[in-house]
Amino acid sequence: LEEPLIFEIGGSETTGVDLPEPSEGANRLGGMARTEPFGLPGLSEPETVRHYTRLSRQNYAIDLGLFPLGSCTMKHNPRLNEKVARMPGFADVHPLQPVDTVRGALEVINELAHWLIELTGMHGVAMTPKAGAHGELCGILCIRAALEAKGDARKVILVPESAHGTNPATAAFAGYAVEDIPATPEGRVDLEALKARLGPDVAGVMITNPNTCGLFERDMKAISDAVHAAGGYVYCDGANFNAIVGRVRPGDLGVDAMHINLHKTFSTPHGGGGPGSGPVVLSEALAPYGPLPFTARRPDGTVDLIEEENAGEEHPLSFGRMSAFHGQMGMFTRALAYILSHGADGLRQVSGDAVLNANYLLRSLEDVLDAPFAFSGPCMHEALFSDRGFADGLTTLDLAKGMIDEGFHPMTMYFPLVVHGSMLVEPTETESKAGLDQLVVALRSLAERARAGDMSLKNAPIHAPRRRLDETLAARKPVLAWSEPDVPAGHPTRSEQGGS
Amino acid sequence: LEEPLIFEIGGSETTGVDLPEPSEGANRLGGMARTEPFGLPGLSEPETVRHYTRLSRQNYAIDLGLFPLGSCTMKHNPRLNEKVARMPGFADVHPLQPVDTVRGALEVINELAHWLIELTGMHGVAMTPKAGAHGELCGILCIRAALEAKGDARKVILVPESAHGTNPATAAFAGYAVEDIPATPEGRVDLEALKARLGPDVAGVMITNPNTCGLFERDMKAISDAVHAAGGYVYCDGANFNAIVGRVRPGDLGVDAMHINLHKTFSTPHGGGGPGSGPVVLSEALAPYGPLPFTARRPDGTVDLIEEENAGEEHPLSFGRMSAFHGQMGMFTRALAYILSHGADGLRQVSGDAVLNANYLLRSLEDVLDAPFAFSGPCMHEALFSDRGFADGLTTLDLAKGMIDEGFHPMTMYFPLVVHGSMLVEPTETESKAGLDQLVVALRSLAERARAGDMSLKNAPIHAPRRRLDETLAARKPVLAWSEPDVPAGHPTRSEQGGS
Amino acid sequence: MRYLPLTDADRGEMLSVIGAPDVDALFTDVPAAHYLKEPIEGLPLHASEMAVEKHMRRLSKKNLAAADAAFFCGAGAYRHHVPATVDHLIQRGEFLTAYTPYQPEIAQGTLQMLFEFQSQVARLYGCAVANASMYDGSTACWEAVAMAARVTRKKRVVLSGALHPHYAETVRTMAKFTEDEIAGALPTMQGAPDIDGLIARIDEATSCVVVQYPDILGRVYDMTPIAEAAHAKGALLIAVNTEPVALGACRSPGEMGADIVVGEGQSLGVGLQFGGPYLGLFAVRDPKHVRQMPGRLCGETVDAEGKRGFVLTLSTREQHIRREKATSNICTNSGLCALAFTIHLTLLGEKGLRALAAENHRLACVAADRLAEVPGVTVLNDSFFNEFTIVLPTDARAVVRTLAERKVLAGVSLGRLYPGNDDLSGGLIVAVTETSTEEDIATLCSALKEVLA
Amino acid sequence: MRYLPLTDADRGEMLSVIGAPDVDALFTDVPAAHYLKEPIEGLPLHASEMAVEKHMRRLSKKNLAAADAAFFCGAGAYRHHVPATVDHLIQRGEFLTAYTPYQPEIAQGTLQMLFEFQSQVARLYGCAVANASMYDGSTACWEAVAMAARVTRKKRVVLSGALHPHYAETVRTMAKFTEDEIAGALPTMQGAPDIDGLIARIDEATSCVVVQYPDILGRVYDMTPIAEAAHAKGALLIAVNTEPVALGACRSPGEMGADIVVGEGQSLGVGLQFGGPYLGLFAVRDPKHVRQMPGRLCGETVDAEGKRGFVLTLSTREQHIRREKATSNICTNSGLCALAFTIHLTLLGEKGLRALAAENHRLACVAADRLAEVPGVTVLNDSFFNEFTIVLPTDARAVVRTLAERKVLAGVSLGRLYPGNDDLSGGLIVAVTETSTEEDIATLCSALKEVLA
Repeated sequence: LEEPLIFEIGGSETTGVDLPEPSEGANRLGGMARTEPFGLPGLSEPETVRHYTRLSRQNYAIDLGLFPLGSCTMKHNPRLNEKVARMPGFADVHPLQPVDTVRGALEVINELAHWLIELTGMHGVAMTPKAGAHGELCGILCIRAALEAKGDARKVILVPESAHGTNPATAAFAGYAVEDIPATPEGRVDLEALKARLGPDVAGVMITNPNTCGLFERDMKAISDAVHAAGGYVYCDGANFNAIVGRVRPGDLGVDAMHINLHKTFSTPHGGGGPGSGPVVLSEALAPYGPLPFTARRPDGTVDLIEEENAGEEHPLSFGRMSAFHGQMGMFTRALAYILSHGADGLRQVSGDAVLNANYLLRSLEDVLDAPFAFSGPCMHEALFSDRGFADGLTTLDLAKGMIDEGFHPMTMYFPLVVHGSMLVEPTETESKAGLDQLVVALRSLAERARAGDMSLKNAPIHAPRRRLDETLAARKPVLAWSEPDVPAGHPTRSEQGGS
Repeated sequence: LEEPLIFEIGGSETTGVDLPEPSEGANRLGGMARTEPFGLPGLSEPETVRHYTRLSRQNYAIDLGLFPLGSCTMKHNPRLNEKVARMPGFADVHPLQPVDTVRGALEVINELAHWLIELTGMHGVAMTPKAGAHGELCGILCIRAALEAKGDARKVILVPESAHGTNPATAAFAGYAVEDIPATPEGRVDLEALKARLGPDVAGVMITNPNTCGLFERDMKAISDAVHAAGGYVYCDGANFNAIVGRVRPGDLGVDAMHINLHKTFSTPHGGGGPGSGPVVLSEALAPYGPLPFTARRPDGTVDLIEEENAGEEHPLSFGRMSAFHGQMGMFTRALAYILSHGADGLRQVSGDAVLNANYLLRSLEDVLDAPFAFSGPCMHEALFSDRGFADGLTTLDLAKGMIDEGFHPMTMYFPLVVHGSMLVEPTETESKAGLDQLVVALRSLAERARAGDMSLKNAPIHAPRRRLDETLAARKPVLAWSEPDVPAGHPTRSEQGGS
Repeated sequence: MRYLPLTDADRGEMLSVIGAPDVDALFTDVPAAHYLKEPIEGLPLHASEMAVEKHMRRLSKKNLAAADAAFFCGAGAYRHHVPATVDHLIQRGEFLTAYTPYQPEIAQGTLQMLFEFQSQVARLYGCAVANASMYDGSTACWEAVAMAARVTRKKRVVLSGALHPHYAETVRTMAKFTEDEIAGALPTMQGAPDIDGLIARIDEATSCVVVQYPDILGRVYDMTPIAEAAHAKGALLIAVNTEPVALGACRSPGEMGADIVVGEGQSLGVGLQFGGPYLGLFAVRDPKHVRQMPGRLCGETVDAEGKRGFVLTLSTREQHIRREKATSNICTNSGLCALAFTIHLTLLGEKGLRALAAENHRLACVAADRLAEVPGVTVLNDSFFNEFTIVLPTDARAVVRTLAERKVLAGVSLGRLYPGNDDLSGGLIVAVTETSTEEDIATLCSALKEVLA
Repeated sequence: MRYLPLTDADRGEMLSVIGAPDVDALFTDVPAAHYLKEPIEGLPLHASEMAVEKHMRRLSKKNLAAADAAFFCGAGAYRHHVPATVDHLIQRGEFLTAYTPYQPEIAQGTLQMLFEFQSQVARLYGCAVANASMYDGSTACWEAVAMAARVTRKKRVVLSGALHPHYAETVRTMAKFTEDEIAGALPTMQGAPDIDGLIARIDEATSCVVVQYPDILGRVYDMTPIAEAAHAKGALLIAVNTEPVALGACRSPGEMGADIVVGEGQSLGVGLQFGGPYLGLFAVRDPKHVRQMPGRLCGETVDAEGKRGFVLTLSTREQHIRREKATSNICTNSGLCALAFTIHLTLLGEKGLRALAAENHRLACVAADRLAEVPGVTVLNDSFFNEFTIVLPTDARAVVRTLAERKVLAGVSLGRLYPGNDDLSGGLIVAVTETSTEEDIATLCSALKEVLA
């Protein structure tokens, strides 16, 4: 059964709530009372439950199966964390209540901030950024503020070829000229090329470590030292921190700023595309410039909020506020519950199992799928493959769509850009060996079909709610909102009937 | 993907909880410490979530679509009620806490009891029965106790042909001889035949009203009067109370005892087969014999628990306790929330819409499906059809399985027994007209195929997680528990490996 | 009404298809004298979700939730930590709002879960086959007694004095129908149960002996001699267990020769819920008794394409097929509670259940030792798992009430369970689970000390 | 660890496939000097679910939840009753644990929901097209400012003094990058906003005028003259709305000529959550501006069999395709919050939203009248929807703190929002929604009376 749109089944007189009928009476709307109808459809409660339940079943999700999505880290989302986030003291408090009535909420923020600092070996943390990309802006703003404080108006940010797309977008958005850093043949930043480019115009570098080829940047400390020596700052994209959590502290490698995607490393749910949360840990050099508001623990143990009202004394160099209120509280509670659940031993096991799972896949598949950097040793939490060896006419896309028919979500395709037809596979630590073995069987079979030129892969997926969708049509003639169709006479739509 | 059994994927060393390792130390188990392994498999939390999520998707459910299941009443289960049942003051209290610490819980029971009495026009209510069939036993026990109190040992219960199977089972289980009452050609109890059978050996009658042909027993009051005049009692099966709630009070019709399936009339979730709850409303004649415990509101407004400790003064004639503790509290909170949500106007609308929906189906289908009692006027909340007119070799079962392929749950088949190849269709009041229209289209098409002799119906369902299952095999060679399969050498199972 | 999708326009259209002027006209079979013209008196009109939620929350807050107290109540219902995963999964609409799986093609989720559940219960109890659940432990106990009569064709039932009194009452009530003869007793207030006394009550007319393990006072003991004595007289041994977590530490009843093992499954997954809904477990040691079992059974089979699948089976025992010849009138199980139980037990696994049991026992030992130090308190039990009985020098009922005012829920007094028996009135059953902290234990002891002083 | 499925046996097998002696050997690329040998110091070892839950509950209980107070806080975040259905549905694993719908064949659930969401937001705002959501209202406001610069190729931004100060601050911070010139102001403490003063600040260099509706003090007013003045100078009008429920009673910004309408969607479905995650709404009145919009867009298309389906589209605007040429660096939306919003709005429908708005306004009028009777209190607003500003004869910050001790959360003081402005320090923004009862209003008034006496 196809599920219609709410506009096709709802009516303007139907509602799934019981509220008093609006009465005549006081109207102080300044003459702005709405007179025109909106055209918003309503559904009764049973219809609503059914509509969204049915829709949900057209989604693939972590709760249904493995998501080998490199760089995006889809792992188990504990239900404890959902329960915790809904405790009334967190879910039902207003951001501008007097601080004496929200000390516990502030403690959550402060406690999470504390462990983020400890896990990364940094000096401070900005908790308000609302997603990884927002965190990148925060980090760049700190760098800029620090340079400005020295009267130093550098205009270039260096970014490796293999960077996440957000990195150059952020740097460009922030008004910097973006220049590439080349990679070595084994997929790492070319230290010598970097050193050669450094100079008084370079504000900083943005590096992902482990990088997007799934490799640890061995020279990270040397890179940092060189950048610092040249008067710049090091921004680290922390999207892959889950590979090293509990084993490597970025602060020890000379990083000045790094955002942490709470949903990647600390398992807040992805939610079909957000909400995210991207706290940014900061070095001693950058911490004074971090945004408002934030929390501070007092000697007596209470936690205070530092905002505009008291920032003058407490945090005078802040570059300002990046958004309303105090950050993604609902994600903080989940991430804190995750950290406390794992503890010091568990977090170390997280990165160990994530890396173990990725290497197991790498070694189980390298004979049938080209693995461009497999020669250079173990990978980190993700294994990189390419389409080299596929028969003519078959591509990474075809193999990926074939995975859907095998019951898996496709891996990340065509990223990183440095490898042709790349396939980035990240199993995460929350997959069992049995699950990985099933994935290996499926991928081996698909790889063999692709090498043998089995053109039926072009039709994949066939076992999915939809076949391949026409994305060109969608972009050429965008239909971005529902509108009433032309209706043959005598067949009024439900919503035109004013109810149903 | 087929979902394996937990025994096939779990291991004895795998667990989805974190608990301290058992330490040596105090052991006061009286020498009874377990030494042998159980063979219980464990799964990590992510594996557990995935196993049950995947399993769930092999079920049909009210949240997915219409359930036209006559006599079983599958309707919308409000999520508010789930939330209410989980409030800590209801979900996290022990049944034997001192009553001063559970006054609110006792109030819930008392308040629900009050509205059940008001809605049925009865004198009292036994809240402890745990399901409809348990409620039937309760009612029969009350009748028996009342007769015994008069020194009257009657041994016969009269039950109409069209009764729910539980009715004769209950009466027989309770040690009564069960005798049928015939039906009139229009599907109702034959009043004259009943009167002719009444006598000093008849303890009572068990009647379903509205009856299982979907008809209201017009002569109900006359039946009651006749039974009472003969010294017996009237038990009414309240499974169909949802058809008349807010419009007819069984007490006004002379009923002495009636169970109410809270999941049918008051929408507690069916849960794949329970838990149920079957309070029994009682007439003034039977109320003194009802079971322990129950609640009583004191003049000061507080609610007390009447149990063994104080029953001697408060309720000396009780026939005793039918189960541990105080009944299905978790269902009481849901049912009370449902009653208060609908209110007096909403409950009346419930029965009105339920009956309207059933009649709409009856009249939309009677030209293609034989409707044996359609001539006799409106039906109540369910419409009865039969397989008359189907081509040779096609049966009610085939049509019902065909419904699965159309995206619906089958209707009730071969019940009531009084009609050959009967199909009992109950849409309930929580279905929309658009949903009913879809059902009509599907049923008309199926009926036409069945009349035309389309033998492909024999293969239905084909769009379901399973094709028709071999029930004979299951009964002939029962496999009722998992056991380790014989494993070829060299392939130990996961659980034999002592881990996974 | 938010739950009713029909609009007035719909109703009008539908009535015209039916050919009726209004909805009241559909109720013409109801005699006018008995057809209400007005809504039920006294009941308010429909209310918003917010209003109903507020009302229910107000009632909820009038109770002392266990989480807000030092909590030691047991005696047939136990407070354990239920992982959040359990409640999440049982609330999936496909489980919560599914029907009894009579249409197996579209109910494999419920059926496979039940097959797994049956397998788990059988292993936990040391039995061959378990059913798909009963209403609760007390009604399962009665069903076992009735089954024993069917198997042995005898009618005399010997109840242990240390069987939960609610269970004994339930058996007594239901036996009024079947005219079974019930021989009961009170518990002996001693460190160990009176096994010799129980054995002495078994005779040739006995259909079954019903014992509880651990018993109502918390005592753990060897059932083997009782099983042997019962079997020697042609009777069955029915073992009742109200705390499945105990079986993570103690030998199973099946191992010791119990023929039917029944119990309350509430400890795993279900929660306290003021007494219900709970989960009756029912298993038999000997597969040849399967056809005399009450309740639903789920079995393995294949579909038309040969794929493994599951169905409800052996339903010829059941009421909807057999009508008055059914083995029982039970027609419902406790499906969603069974789901919660099986998910919780799957999360635990053998390793987790053993660890959970060990932690319960450890804390119970701590509590027993601390309580023994309170002046005036005697610990009765020689053996126990996670609950035991203490004897106070005064009426325990009053002590429990006084302690409750201090948010200490100290346990279940024998005076409440056995009213009118002065010999028992000092007894207090104290249950200690993993949810009880050592701090809670200290709170209990100091409060008790003050009250007894 | 309960979240980690590998057993030690698994690990051993896998290492042998890899050919590594242990897991540490997989980290050989990490220089030894920076590879930690021991777990992170200070962080405790892994903890049971029960222990973590207890810890978090303890922290939760240190806060005064709105449900336990007489609650009147607004100023950008509003407490409304969210139907239980909403939270149930967003917790379905298929929504909660789904990925961004880049693989549309297996993400139609999320995509169709987003298409419906976009359509609802566009209609609510009186616009042609809405995107699939932004982080929150304040960042959406900044994105609108940046978009206006792209459209008009001008850089001067005129902010209304009655724009939420956090939003103004966010614009100011982000403008540091783009070097836009920001002209801001403080709110005028009058019954109506100073529209003439705002219009006077618009010049030929102005890219956009940013106004809030209803404004930070709760005032509702006609934006048409501002739109006309902006358009006359070649500038766009950006309207910010922080309370979507207001649009159930008040004319939409699109109707009045706003070119870009942005706002906070938290009121519907999302809840207070101490400030986040919230839901940024973003819509444009003129479809030709679509290609300059930031954020994700979901569009309708067909699949290979011609069936209707939905995809993310126009992604050439986005960073993962355009890298440094993207319209914005935004890469996430607030998907699950958008789902909550669209479910709540579907439950309401047009009828329910109008009724909800009417009930809010009714109660707010009651509150304003009652508060005006409190000695010393002046109600500032000529017009309002569900929040308004009162002026106290003393520093409102202190009053708010004092009232909080009595479990009255009286509102948001202007002193907190605009520290250091003595002229504003008596101001208190009071929000009244359907969750406020008349009893709560009475509690507020009498408490305020006492404190001011």
